[in-house]
Amino acid sequence: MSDARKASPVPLHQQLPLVFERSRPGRRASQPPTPAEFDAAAVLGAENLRKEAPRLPEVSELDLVRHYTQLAHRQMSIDANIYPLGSCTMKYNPKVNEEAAKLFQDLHPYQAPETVQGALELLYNLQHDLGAITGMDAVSLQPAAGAHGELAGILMIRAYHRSRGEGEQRRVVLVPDGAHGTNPATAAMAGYDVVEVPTGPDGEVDLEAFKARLNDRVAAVMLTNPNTLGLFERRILEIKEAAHAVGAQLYYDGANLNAIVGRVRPGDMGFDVVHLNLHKTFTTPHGGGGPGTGPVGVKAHLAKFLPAPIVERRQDGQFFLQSDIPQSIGRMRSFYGNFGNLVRAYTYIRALGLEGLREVSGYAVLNANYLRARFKELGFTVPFDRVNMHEFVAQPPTGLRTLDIAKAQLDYGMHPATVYFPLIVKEALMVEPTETESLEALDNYVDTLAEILERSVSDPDYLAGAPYNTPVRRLDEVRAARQPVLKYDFAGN
Amino acid sequence: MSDARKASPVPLHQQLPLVFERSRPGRRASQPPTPAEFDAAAVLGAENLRKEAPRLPEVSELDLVRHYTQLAHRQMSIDANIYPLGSCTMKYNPKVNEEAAKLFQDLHPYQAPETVQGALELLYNLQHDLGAITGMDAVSLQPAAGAHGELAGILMIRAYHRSRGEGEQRRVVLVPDGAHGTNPATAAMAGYDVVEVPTGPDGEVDLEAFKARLNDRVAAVMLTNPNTLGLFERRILEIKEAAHAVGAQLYYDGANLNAIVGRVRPGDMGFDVVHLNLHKTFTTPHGGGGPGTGPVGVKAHLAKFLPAPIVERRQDGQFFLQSDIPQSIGRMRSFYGNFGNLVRAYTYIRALGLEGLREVSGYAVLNANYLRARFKELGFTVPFDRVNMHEFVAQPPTGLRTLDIAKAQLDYGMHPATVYFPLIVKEALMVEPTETESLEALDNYVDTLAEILERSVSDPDYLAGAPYNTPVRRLDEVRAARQPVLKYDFAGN
Amino acid sequence: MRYIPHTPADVERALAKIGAPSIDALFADLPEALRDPGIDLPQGMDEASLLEHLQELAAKNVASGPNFLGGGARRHFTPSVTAHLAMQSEFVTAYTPYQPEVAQGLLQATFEYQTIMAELTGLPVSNASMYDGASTVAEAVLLTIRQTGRDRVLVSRGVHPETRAVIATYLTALDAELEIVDLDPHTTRTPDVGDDVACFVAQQPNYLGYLEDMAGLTSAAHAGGALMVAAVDPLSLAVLAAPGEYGADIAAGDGQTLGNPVNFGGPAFGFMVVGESLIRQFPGRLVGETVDVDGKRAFVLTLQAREQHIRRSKAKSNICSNHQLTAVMAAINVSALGPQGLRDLALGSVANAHALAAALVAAGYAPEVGRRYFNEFVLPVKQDPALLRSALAAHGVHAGVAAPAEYGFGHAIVLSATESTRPADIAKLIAALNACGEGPGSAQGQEEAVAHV
Amino acid sequence: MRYIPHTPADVERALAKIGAPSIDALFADLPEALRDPGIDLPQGMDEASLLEHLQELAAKNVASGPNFLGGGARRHFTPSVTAHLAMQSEFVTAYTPYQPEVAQGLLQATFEYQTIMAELTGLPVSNASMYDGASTVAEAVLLTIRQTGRDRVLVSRGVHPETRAVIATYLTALDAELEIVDLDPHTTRTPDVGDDVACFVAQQPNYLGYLEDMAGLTSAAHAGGALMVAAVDPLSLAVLAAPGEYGADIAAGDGQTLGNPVNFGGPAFGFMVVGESLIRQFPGRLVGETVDVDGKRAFVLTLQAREQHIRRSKAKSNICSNHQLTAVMAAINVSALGPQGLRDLALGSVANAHALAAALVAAGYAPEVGRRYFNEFVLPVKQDPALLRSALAAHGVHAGVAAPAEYGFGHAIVLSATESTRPADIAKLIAALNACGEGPGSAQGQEEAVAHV
Ligand SMILES: Cc1ncc(COP(=O)(O)O)c(C=O)c1O
Ligand SMILES: Cc1ncc(COP(=O)(O)O)c(C=O)c1O
Repeated sequence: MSDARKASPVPLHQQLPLVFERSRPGRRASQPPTPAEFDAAAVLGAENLRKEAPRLPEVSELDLVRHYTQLAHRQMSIDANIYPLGSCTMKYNPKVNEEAAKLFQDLHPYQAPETVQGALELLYNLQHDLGAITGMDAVSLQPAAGAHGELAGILMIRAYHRSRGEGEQRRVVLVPDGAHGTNPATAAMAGYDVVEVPTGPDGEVDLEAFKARLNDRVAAVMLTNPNTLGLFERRILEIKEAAHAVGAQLYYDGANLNAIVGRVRPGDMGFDVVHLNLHKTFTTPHGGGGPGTGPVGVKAHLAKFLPAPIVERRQDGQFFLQSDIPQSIGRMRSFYGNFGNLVRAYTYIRALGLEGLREVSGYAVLNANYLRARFKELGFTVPFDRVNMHEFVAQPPTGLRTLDIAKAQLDYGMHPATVYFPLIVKEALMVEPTETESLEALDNYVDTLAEILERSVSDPDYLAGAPYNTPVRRLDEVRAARQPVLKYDFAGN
Repeated sequence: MSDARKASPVPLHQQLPLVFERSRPGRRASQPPTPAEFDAAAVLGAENLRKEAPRLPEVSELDLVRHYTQLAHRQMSIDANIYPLGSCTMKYNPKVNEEAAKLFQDLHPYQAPETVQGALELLYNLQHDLGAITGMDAVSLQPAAGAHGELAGILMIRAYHRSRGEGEQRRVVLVPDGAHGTNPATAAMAGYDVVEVPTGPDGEVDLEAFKARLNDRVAAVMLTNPNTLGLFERRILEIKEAAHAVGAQLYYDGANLNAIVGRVRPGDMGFDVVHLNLHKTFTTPHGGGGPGTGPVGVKAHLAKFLPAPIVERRQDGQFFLQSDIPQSIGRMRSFYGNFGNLVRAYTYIRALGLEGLREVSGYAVLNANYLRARFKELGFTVPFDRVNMHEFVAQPPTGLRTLDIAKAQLDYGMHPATVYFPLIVKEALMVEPTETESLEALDNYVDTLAEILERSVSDPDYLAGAPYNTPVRRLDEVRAARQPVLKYDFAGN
Repeated sequence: MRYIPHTPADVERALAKIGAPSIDALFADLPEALRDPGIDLPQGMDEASLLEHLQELAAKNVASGPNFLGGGARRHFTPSVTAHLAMQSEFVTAYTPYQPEVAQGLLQATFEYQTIMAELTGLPVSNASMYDGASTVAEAVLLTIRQTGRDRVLVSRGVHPETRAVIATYLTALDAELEIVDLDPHTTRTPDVGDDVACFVAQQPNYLGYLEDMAGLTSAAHAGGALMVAAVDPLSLAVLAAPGEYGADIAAGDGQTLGNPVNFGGPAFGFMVVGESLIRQFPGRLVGETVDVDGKRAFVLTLQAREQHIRRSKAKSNICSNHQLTAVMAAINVSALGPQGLRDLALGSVANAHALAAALVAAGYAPEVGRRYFNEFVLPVKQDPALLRSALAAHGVHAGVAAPAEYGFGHAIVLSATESTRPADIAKLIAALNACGEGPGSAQGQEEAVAHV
Repeated sequence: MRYIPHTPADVERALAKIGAPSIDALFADLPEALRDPGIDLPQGMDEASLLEHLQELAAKNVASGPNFLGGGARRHFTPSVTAHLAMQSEFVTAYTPYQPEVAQGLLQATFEYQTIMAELTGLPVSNASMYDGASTVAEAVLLTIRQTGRDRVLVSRGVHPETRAVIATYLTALDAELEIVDLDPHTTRTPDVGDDVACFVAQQPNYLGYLEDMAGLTSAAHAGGALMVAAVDPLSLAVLAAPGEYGADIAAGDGQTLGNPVNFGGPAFGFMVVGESLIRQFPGRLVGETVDVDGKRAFVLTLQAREQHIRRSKAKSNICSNHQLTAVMAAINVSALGPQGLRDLALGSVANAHALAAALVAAGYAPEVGRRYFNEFVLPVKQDPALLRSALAAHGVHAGVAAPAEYGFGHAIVLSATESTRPADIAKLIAALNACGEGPGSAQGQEEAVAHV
């Protein structure tokens, strides 16, 4: 490579100005309808008006378009990159879902029910479909994300125990040590003490330890199955028996439903409550962190506690929002849920049908096991090495750090796996390819890893410095936390 | 920079497979309605069926999305990059135009007129607006691009002369030596001999030379004003007098209308025919080469030759397609023109109104003159240095090649100017910033050029090797032409 | 439809590598008795049939027509460029930016979002977004309980009933007491804030549309050592005093009015902006500025020790996914509008609401306009709001958000205007009201006949 | 609206640098007397008003309802992913790829397009696209004249009347003679091709929908030393013999059926694919494969010496802008469908057209189905096709492309089906025909009353 090449800019490496730095007084992109002139101080009261105008960006429409187009070019995404984040189910988000969502986007939530019958019918159908898929008796579509669904679910369990006079007595929620952080956080938010259940040598809940923690002070047991190691909890029916025997409710974190959808149902396994992440199994986009959607399904004995409203159908075929649920835990949010995403998920479910959904789990598990086999060939360790479900957890060859490998992958335009989770495996690399990746894409991913491992041998400094050619390189995260700069400093510029 | 960095891949530099190379037998993205089973050979005749199946790509929807998203990331565009191509008017294409176009996209061209009154009204209004803007009496929206409009225009002039019995006599079209290639090509395609008119020392048509070539064998004079040097032909009225005096028709190539729109009209300058590039002045997107749209406007004496159909309005207010134009030159294409783009252009015109259009030319000319001043400061030569219109032509500082500078700009994420055009200026660099670029964007552009010039001094090899960090570097264009490979070689892979 | 790339040859190759005889064999761990239950789902569809089904559902809705619905969501003008930019695939299909080197796009956009929210609210620290407005206000309440160690919560009745309901839900599990502070009847009575009160929550403009004396209410809260939570419509902040200006400790609310589609209620996003002193108790993601190893400015998720993935049961909230995309959409929209455009939207809404009220008065109606209001106000009506809403819908007009009985106006609705409300819309509403028997002098429901528009 | 970024300060700064007193002063070269004429244009609009105006226009159209319109444009199923990918900003707002280093996106996509068209047509060299099908066939005719030096052109009457009209327009300026070869009445009579004939143009399926003996016609053309131009519907080539298979020299036509919206007639794109021997005379852009200085595969516009910007009056055509984006859209769509999907569309259209014909026969109509047809066929009718089309439209059915008098069927229409035509659509058409007085036994127009669907 010539020196000139080294010194030449890589277009994507240019530091982009902030939209505030592009701002010039008086510039504007869009022009809304011009308001009638009036004296705001007189009408609204001078005391109610703001003193300092907000310093908002003033840019032209072209500036705006360039800004956000260039930002998009500095962002990995499923649509451009393989993205096998474990626990996140980064599968393809079908474009037809987006078309479907647009059909409903101008409906106001407080329209007369006569003018939103189609929207209500869709919600009604989706309540049904999710109930059928999970084997639960009733569903609320209200929660805005998985964690929000968890909170709704645990609050329902709480209401249930209270309704039976056991509210005071049951103060504990059992959570496996490998659980996602939202599980213990939810339990705590719902006022419970969290007790961890250790993982046994086979990567599943340690049944003895579990039973030892189980008593009539336990309100709920939160599980995901397959668990965060990607392993199916084979003793699930025993777990269920034991939990129910002491009167505890069994909570299913549906984040991993992609592994089993269409094949086995949480309801049939004995779970009393389930939340689903529609942004995982059901292809609503992740949007860089959200909005997701976290519907909850419950068995009949909990249905009366569901958050209101629920969509029901009258004798005459009309759909309506049932808000009259006297023992409901109440509202979890305004309106009826993230409707736009509910449309997307419904579109997906109806596109695939039962047969298609069953294929989803089949191919998701096939891909994950294929990748596990290939990772082992590269020298990765798989701590609990057996047929896994939709994901598996690996550790890098001795002496290598997961973080370094992940960073090196970025140079190849590939997104790393989830790193350092679950916490029970050191240097964990949690890989979930999903069913929408082709074998060639997986081979490519593994071949790249092989190249990275080789380079780490031939060039000892290589890994620690990676990535080299991403828009920015490794960040000073300590500085970000020690001297937090959380907004633009207008004065400084 | 570390060695590892040098050796690390830049994600965008990866060679992308062709969609055919991603193909696997049996894979598919979209699934159309399944046809009823039938024996195609029996119904269609075995002799009519193809023997060899076409080898079309077989990819999953995700593969397809990744492929075209990654291709998009390897493509400069107005939305991501400054793009000041002279003669091309690479201005911002408003997004509202796209929304407008979608409202009409499902109309079939052969629907009953009662079911397309809105579409016809839009065309009628646009015919009016373009006539008003150009000062012409009648407009056809049919031509599909500028060159197509030129052909329609010259064919109308031909029909006009024939209708006056001068068809045989008038065999020559005069075209300035600085004209765009489509002008002489069009004249030739319409059966005319092309005679070039030299440019005078002031960068305008050499009036004496022009008059010397003018006689009663001349059918038409094709001009663009401002001309391809970005200079307004100040003697336009004399040119018109002289041309009309010998019975020649004056043709206006509207590619440069952005310079004068709303301020002076070709019709008022004496032009008999004009074509417009709606993909230039009127913001319909260039689409990587098209589709454009090239409406033609004419003075009253030529209206009866316009290509059919034209939209007219009946007494009762109904709009209809008038195909009964006995002396029409005929059809230029199927249907009524590139309707989708006509909607976009109409949306733009109605958004701006007259005042807005007049601003367009004002700011386009302001930007171009600002840039000319700044180019001169850098040591560029401006061969005809005076107040220019929407663009100007420059030459690089002595010893430097235009091509090299252009290639170096690519590393900065900036698109170069039009290079080596017009042909009458050596090492020409034709710069048209348009009105939608901000002064900061222009300053940035010039500052980058300054940096490139500096580097060319400090590192003599720098320019010849540029670009260094684009997805691909300089191409072997000779090989492409000598051993043409114009499609994928299935056997070879 | 299916979105699976595997050919039969691929399946064979993968199974061979795994050493399994079939895909189904990979599911041997599943309890045999439970496998493949009869699941009641329809057959899959091809894309054309699917879209037809969705279009049929969509055709059973009516979104068009004059719209006077507010109540926390409104159909404001948003330029075409907003959705175009927000819905770029790279933003839509990205995950949370845990690998900042390849996520500068969303990280920078979020940092800009945080700055915009800080500017609008006059408070320094915005998180990256939460769910909706109601749950965000509830999270703000929890924050104040953590921060103050107190366990009483005062909430104005002027706060949206659904927001109050969500606060109640979030508080059930805590040993905290929720007390509603009444209106007088348009605006909030100054509460008596004792030293056990964690926070006072008031909404500006309030649910009925009237302007609260936020400075006065804030003083009252602070007098008792409580934190002040301002539940605000962020669009109104283009004009109205910023929470930071009147000393509120937390500003929270729903961002829909900054440029999200109404989406039948979601997704939009919740925002929360706080003073520096509350950062340690702050829920949600935060994006901060830093530099990379080459010294280049860059953005990264920061102060994560507050969050569930680090702190688990000790986290400040269980929130994980937020509403990033819709928040970024709002930031894009605000940038498209600029300060002038945002002001135009807000003032246009105010002007049209006042024009609507004047037209109602002229038509003999008695809207509650004796107090200052922003773009919504109460109209007492004769019939039950839900029935009236349906009756108006039958006349092609969307209006009739209820002012529930708790407000003491009897049957009453809240009317809302935006910058897009036109005189013709107002005329249609009045004609429809008349036709529904709401006209002055007409007995309830009796004149409900044909509209004479 | 305005799309201009300049603030007053910017204007001042720019004018100072230029040394001009005002923007208007920059226009001193314009003839003074002609400046600022009264231009009759309405005032500009804000975006909301603008979209309202466009929506009002759109509301005056009816796109929905069963659709039996063909005649060179059809509404085939296209998956949502097609428009999503084709309309990415980077493709939409790029110029012609004259700087290949930063235009590999469109160059590679175009190379793939060329390959797809070569595969479909069975001919080796596709250009990057032209305008529409009609003008492309006309350009093909010009090519044959240049190539052969001959000046007579034979065109089958089965070629779309508008295509024939465009050929005539393109030929007016040349000293070439255009001769129409008649049908028998469904398909083309074998022409007598003399040694002055440059080419013979036939269309498959022909304008009426019937299948031509393309092999036989090609032999006849070649027997006279003329070139054979096959005007083809590219979608039909998923099933029908490729022009290359029967020896045609040029395949040309309109690509709309490969996956462009109908767009009220445009833009779609024209395609032209030729044998190697015609490359030197080939109009339009060509993308070729090469390598960069590092040896990496790359794509570039090539063989440009044929084009106007290099050869000016000696160019093979004046074409400059082509229809790149819509061509790439088609390539994306074909890649989305794959060979199976494309076949499904074609065969589904055939099946439904035959079902339509059978239903018409069963209802007592007499469609012209004695000859093999693809997805269109002739239905003789009682009334003038244009009037019938309007009458059918009043019954909510789009049908009635005319088979003009030149075809000798009297009043007749061409009916078209696609893969999306449903039995219910067919029933509606027949009911509408009956209601319009077209039913067997009914006198023309007399029964035109209420549809009894
Ligand atoms: C196992 C598990 N549970 C819960 C969650 C939380 O879901 P959400 O982010 O939608 O709140 C996640 C998300 O990452 C998860 O992976
Ligand atoms: C001056 C001039 N004339 C004519 C044309 C041809 O227009 P089109 O490409 O639309 O055919 C161009 C386009 O570049 C041009 O710049």
